[in-house]
Amino acid sequence: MSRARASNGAARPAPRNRLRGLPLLRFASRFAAVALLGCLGALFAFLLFKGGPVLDRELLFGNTPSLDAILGLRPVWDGIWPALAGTLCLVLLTLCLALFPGIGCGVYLAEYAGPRAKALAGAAVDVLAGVPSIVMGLFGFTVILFLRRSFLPEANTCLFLASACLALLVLPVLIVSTREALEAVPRDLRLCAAALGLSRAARLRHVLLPVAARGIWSGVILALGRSAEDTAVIMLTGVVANAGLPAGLGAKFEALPFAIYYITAQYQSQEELARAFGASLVLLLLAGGLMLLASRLASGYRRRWAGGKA
Amino acid sequence: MNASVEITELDVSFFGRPALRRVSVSFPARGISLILGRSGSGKSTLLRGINRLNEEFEGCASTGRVRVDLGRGLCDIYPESCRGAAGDKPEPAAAGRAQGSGEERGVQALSLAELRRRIGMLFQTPNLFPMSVYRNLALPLTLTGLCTQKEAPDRIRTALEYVGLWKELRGRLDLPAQGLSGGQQQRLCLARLLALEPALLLLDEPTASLDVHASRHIEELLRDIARERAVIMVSHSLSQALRMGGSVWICEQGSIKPACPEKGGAQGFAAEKNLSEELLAKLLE
Amino acid sequence: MKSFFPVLVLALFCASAALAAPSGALAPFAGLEGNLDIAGGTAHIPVMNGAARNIMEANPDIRITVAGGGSGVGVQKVGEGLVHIGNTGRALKDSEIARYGLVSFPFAIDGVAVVVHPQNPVGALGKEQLKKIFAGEISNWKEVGGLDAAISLYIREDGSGTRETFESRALDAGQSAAKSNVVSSNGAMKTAVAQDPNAIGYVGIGHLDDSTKGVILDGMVPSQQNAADGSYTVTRLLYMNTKGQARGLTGAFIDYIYSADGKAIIAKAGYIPMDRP
Amino acid sequence: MPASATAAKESGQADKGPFAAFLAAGIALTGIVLLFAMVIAFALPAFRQQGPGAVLAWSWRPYQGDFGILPMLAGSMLLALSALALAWPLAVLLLCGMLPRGPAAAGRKGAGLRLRRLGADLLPWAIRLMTAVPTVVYGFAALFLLTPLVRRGLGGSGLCLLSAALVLALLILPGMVLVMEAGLAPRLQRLCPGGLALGFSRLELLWHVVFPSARKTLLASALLGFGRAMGDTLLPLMLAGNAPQVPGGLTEGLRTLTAHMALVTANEVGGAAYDSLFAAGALLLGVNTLASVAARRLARCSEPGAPPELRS
Repeated sequence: MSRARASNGAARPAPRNRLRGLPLLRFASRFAAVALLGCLGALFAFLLFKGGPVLDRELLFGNTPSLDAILGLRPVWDGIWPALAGTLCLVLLTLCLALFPGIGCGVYLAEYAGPRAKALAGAAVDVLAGVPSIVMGLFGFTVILFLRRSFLPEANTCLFLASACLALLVLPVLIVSTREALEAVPRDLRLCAAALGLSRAARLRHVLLPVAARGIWSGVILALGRSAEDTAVIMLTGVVANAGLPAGLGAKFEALPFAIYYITAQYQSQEELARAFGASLVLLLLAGGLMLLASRLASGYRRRWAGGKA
Repeated sequence: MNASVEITELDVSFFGRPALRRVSVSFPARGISLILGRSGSGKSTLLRGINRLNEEFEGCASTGRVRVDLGRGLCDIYPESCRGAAGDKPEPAAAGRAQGSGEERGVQALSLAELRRRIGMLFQTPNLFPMSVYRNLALPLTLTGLCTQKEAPDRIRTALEYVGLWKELRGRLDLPAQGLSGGQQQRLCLARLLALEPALLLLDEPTASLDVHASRHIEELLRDIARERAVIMVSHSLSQALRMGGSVWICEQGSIKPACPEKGGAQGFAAEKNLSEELLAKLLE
Repeated sequence: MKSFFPVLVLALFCASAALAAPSGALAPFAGLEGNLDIAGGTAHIPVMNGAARNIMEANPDIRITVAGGGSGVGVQKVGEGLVHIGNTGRALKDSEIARYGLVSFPFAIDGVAVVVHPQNPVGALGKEQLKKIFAGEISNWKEVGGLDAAISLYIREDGSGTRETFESRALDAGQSAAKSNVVSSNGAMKTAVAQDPNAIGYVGIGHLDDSTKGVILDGMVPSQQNAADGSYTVTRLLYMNTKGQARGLTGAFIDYIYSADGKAIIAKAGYIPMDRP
Repeated sequence: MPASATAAKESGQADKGPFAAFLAAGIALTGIVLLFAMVIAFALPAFRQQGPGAVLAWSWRPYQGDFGILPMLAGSMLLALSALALAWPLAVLLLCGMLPRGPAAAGRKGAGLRLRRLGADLLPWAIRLMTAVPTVVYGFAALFLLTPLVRRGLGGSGLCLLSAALVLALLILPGMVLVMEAGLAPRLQRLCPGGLALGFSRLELLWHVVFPSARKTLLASALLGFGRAMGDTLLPLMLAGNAPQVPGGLTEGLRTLTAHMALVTANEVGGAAYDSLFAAGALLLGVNTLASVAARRLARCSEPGAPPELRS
C-alpha cells in the first residue's frame, strides 16, 4: 500500500511533498489518544479493582437494615448512604437555586439586554466564571460570620448555604451556555419565526429555546457534575464528617466528595481506606449516572418538541 | 388607490450606513410585482421594510411611511414616532394623519406579530424549524391563535394539497422536515405561509437555491396565488422576471424605479436594458 | 402496604427496644433531644463518632454532627457559637480563653510517634539526630546508619496540634525545614510514609499500624503503654472546649466521654483516657 | 385610534417576557456583586494593617512572624503553567484525532483499521466522561497510582510539581478540548466540501487552514484551562507536597494559593496568618478574573458571527 503510494508520488511531481498527509501529526494525535484512553483505563481499572470488592450493601448502609436506613428510621454507621443522600440533596437544591437565575440571565443577555447592559453584565459573568471554588467557600463562610455579627445571630453553616454557594459557582456555566446557545440559533430561523407572525415571547418559548435546548442542557449537565463533585466550597460551608441523613435546609450534612477526602486524610485502618475506594467508585457512578440521565432527558425533550403529530 | 403597498420616503440604515434612501413606490393590489437588482442594492431591505422585519437586525433605523392594505384599506404600519423622525421633510407625520382620516382607522390596533402574520414572507433558502413536517405547520397556526389544535389537521391538509405535497408526504408527516428535498422544503414553507392566510406575500429570491424543475413548480404556484392577492418578489434572474410576467421594478444603490414605465412589464424592462427581441424570445423560452 | 407493615412494626420494635433499655451511662440522655454540633481537631473524630453512635442509637431524638477542621477551627467555631463543642489537640492560649470565654475539658492523652517506612533499617534515633534531620542538616539516611538515600521529610501543616507537640517536645522548639512536604492529617501522613521508603514523619500513636514503623526516640518506645505511664514524653492532651459551662445535651455528652463507656471508646481509638480533672 | 397605541401595545407585550429574564439577571448579578464586596472587604484589613509588604513577601514562617504569600502565588502560577504546557498540546493533538473524521472508508478492512475506528469513536465519549470524574477521585487515585511511580522513577517523595501537574493536566483537558471543538468544528465543516474537492484531507484542512485562522479560540481555551488549573484546590493539596517554597525542579514540592487557603482555614483563627487567607483569596480572585475575562473576550471576538447582512 505505502509502496504504491510512494511510486505514485514519484510519478507525479508533488511540490509540497513534505507536508502532504502530515504523517507525524497523524501519528502524534493517535499516540495522544491512546495515551489518554490508557490513563483513563488505568484509573477506572484501579478504582474497580480496589473499590469493586467493597461495593455492596454494607458499603452503603453499614450494618443498619437497608429500608430503615433509606427511610432514615435509624442512623447509618460505617456506611456512605448519608453522604450519598447528602450529595443528592445538595445537587438538587443547587439546581433548584441556580436554574432560574442562570437560564433567565442567559436569556436576558442574549435576547433583551442593550449593548451597554450586555457588556457590563457579560463582564460580571466572566468574572464570576473565574472565581475559584475555594474562594466561593470562603465567601459563604464570611457571609455567615457577617450575618451572625449583624442581624441574624442564629445563622450557621448549613445545607442551604452550601447549595447557595454552589449555585453561585455554577451560575456562569448556565448563563454562558444559555447565552451562547441562543446566540448560535441561525439568524434565518429567527427571521423566519418573526416573519410568521409569532410574538416575541412565543418565538422565544416555542422556537428559540427548543432549538437552543441542546446547548442549554449541556450547560445544565456540566453544572450538575460540578456541583456533585466540588469539595472546596462545601468544606467551608457546612459539610461534616458525620451527620446522618440531611435533616433540613438549616442542618449540617454529609457529602460524598468530602467523605472521600476525609477518609483519605483520617483513615485508621485498611478497611476504612477500602471504603474510600468504594465511595470513589460510587461518586464516579453517581456523577456519570446524573450526566447520562440529564442527557437522556434532554434528548427525550428534543424528540417530544420536534417530533410527531401534536 | 388600487395599491396593496404604498411606500413614501422610506429611509433605512444599519449602524448609520444607509441601505435605502428616500424610497417611494407603490405596488398593485393583485398580481406579481418583481424587484430586480444586484446584490447589495437594497432589494431585501425594501422587502423587509414591508413587514418590519428590518427591526430584527441590530443597529437598524427606519424612517418614513409604509402603508399596507390588509383587506381593510391602506393603513400605516410603522408607529408615528418613526414617521415623525424623518426630520428634513416636514410632511410625513402630520400630513399622513390629516389625509388618511378614512382609511387609516382600525388597523392601527394590529400588533407587530399580527402584521407579520398577515404578510407572508418566503426566504431564499427554505427555513424550516428543526422539527417534524406536521409540527412545522401546526406551530405557527396554533401559536398565532388562528385555529385550535383540533382544527389544525384540516387546515394543514388543505395547505399541503394546495402546494402539491399532500400526496408525497401523507404518511410521513411525523418525519423531520429537514430531511426533505430542497424543492419540497420550499413548498412546505409556502404551505406554512398559506395556512396562515396572508393578505400579501413577500418573496425573497424564493427559487435561488432550487434546481430548474423545482423552481418552475414554485413559480407556477406563485402565479396561481397572485390571482387573488398581491405578491412582491425579489429576484436577480432576468429570465425568471420575464417568465413570471407582472410589473418590474429595478433596485439600484438604495433607490427603486419602475422599469421603463411607458411600456411596462417585461418587454419594457428588456427595452430599457437594450435587449434585442431575439434574445428576449430566447430567454422567454 | 402488605410488605411495608411488618417492616414498620419491626422498625418500631427496634426503636422502642433501644429506647426502653439504655445502659447506665446513657441514662442521662433519655429525656433529651435536639442537635449537638462538634468540630475541630481531627484526632478527636474517632472518639466523637464512637460516642455519637452509641448515643444516637440509644436516643434517636438526638442528632450529633461531627466535623473536622483542625484545632484552630475548633476554637473559632465554638468561640463564635457555630458549634457546641470545639476540639483542640493543644491547650487553649490565654488570648483564646479571654476572647471567647471558653472552658476546657482534657479527656485523653495522645503520644506523637516518629515514623519511617517499615523497611527502613533505621529503628532508633537520638533527639539531636532528629533535630538535625528535621532542620535539614542531615539529609541522607546513611548519616544515621541507614541506606545511602536522601531523606524525605514529612511534616504537618502550621497550627496542627500534632506538629506543635512534636516540635516542642521532640525537637525542643526546633524548626522544620522549609522544603519539607506538608500533609494535612494523620491519615495523609501515614499514606505518604507508608509509600515512601525514604520518608520520615510523625503521627499520633493511635494511628500507628503495620503500614509504618514507629522509631525509638532516645530509648523511648512509642506505645500506648509508655505514653500512659509517662515514660514516653512526646505526648499531648486532647481537649473538648465549650463556651461557658456545659449544660443540657452538651453537658451530658461530656459526662458520657468521661464515663466508663466513653473511656472504652477512647482506648479503642488509640488514646489513653483521662479522668475528669 | 392614535398611531402611538401600536407602539404602546407592542412595548407592553414585550415587557412581559423579559420581566422574568430581567429578574433572573438581577438575582445573578446581585450575587456576583455581593461576592466581590465580601471577599474584598475581608481582604482589605490584611493589606492595610501590616502594609502590603508583609503579605507580599517571599517567606512564610508563621512562628517567626513572616506571613509572605508570594511563594504560594509563584507555586500556583508555576503549577498552572506546567499543567497547561502538558494539557494544551495534548488537547490540540486530541482534537486532530477527533475532528477530522470522515465516513468510514468503504472497502478497506482489517482488524487494525477497525481498532483505530473504535478508538476514534471512543475518544469523544471518553472526553465527555472525563468531565464527570470528580476532582477528589483523581487526587485519590493518583495518590496511590501516580506518586509511587514518580518516586520510583525520579526520586524524591513523589508529592511534587510533576505529579500535581500531570493530574491537573488531566483535569483541565476535557474542558479545553470541548471549547476548542465548539469553536473549530463549524469552521472545519464549512471548509470541508470545498477543501476536500481541492484534494486536501480533513486533517490537512484542520492543520493548515483552521488552526491558523482560529488562534483566538485556541488561546481562549488555554486561558480557560489556566483559570481552572489556578483555581483547583484538592489536587495540589493532595499531590503537590505543600512546602511553602518556590520549587527548584520537577520533583520538588510546592504550595499553591488554594492549598494554602485550605491549610490555613483548617488551623488558624484570627491573627496575621488568618488575614493572609483573605489576601490569598483576593489575589487568586484577581489573577483568575483577568484570565477568565481575557478568555471570554477572545472567544467572543473569534466567533464567526457576521454583522447584519446588508445584502439586497
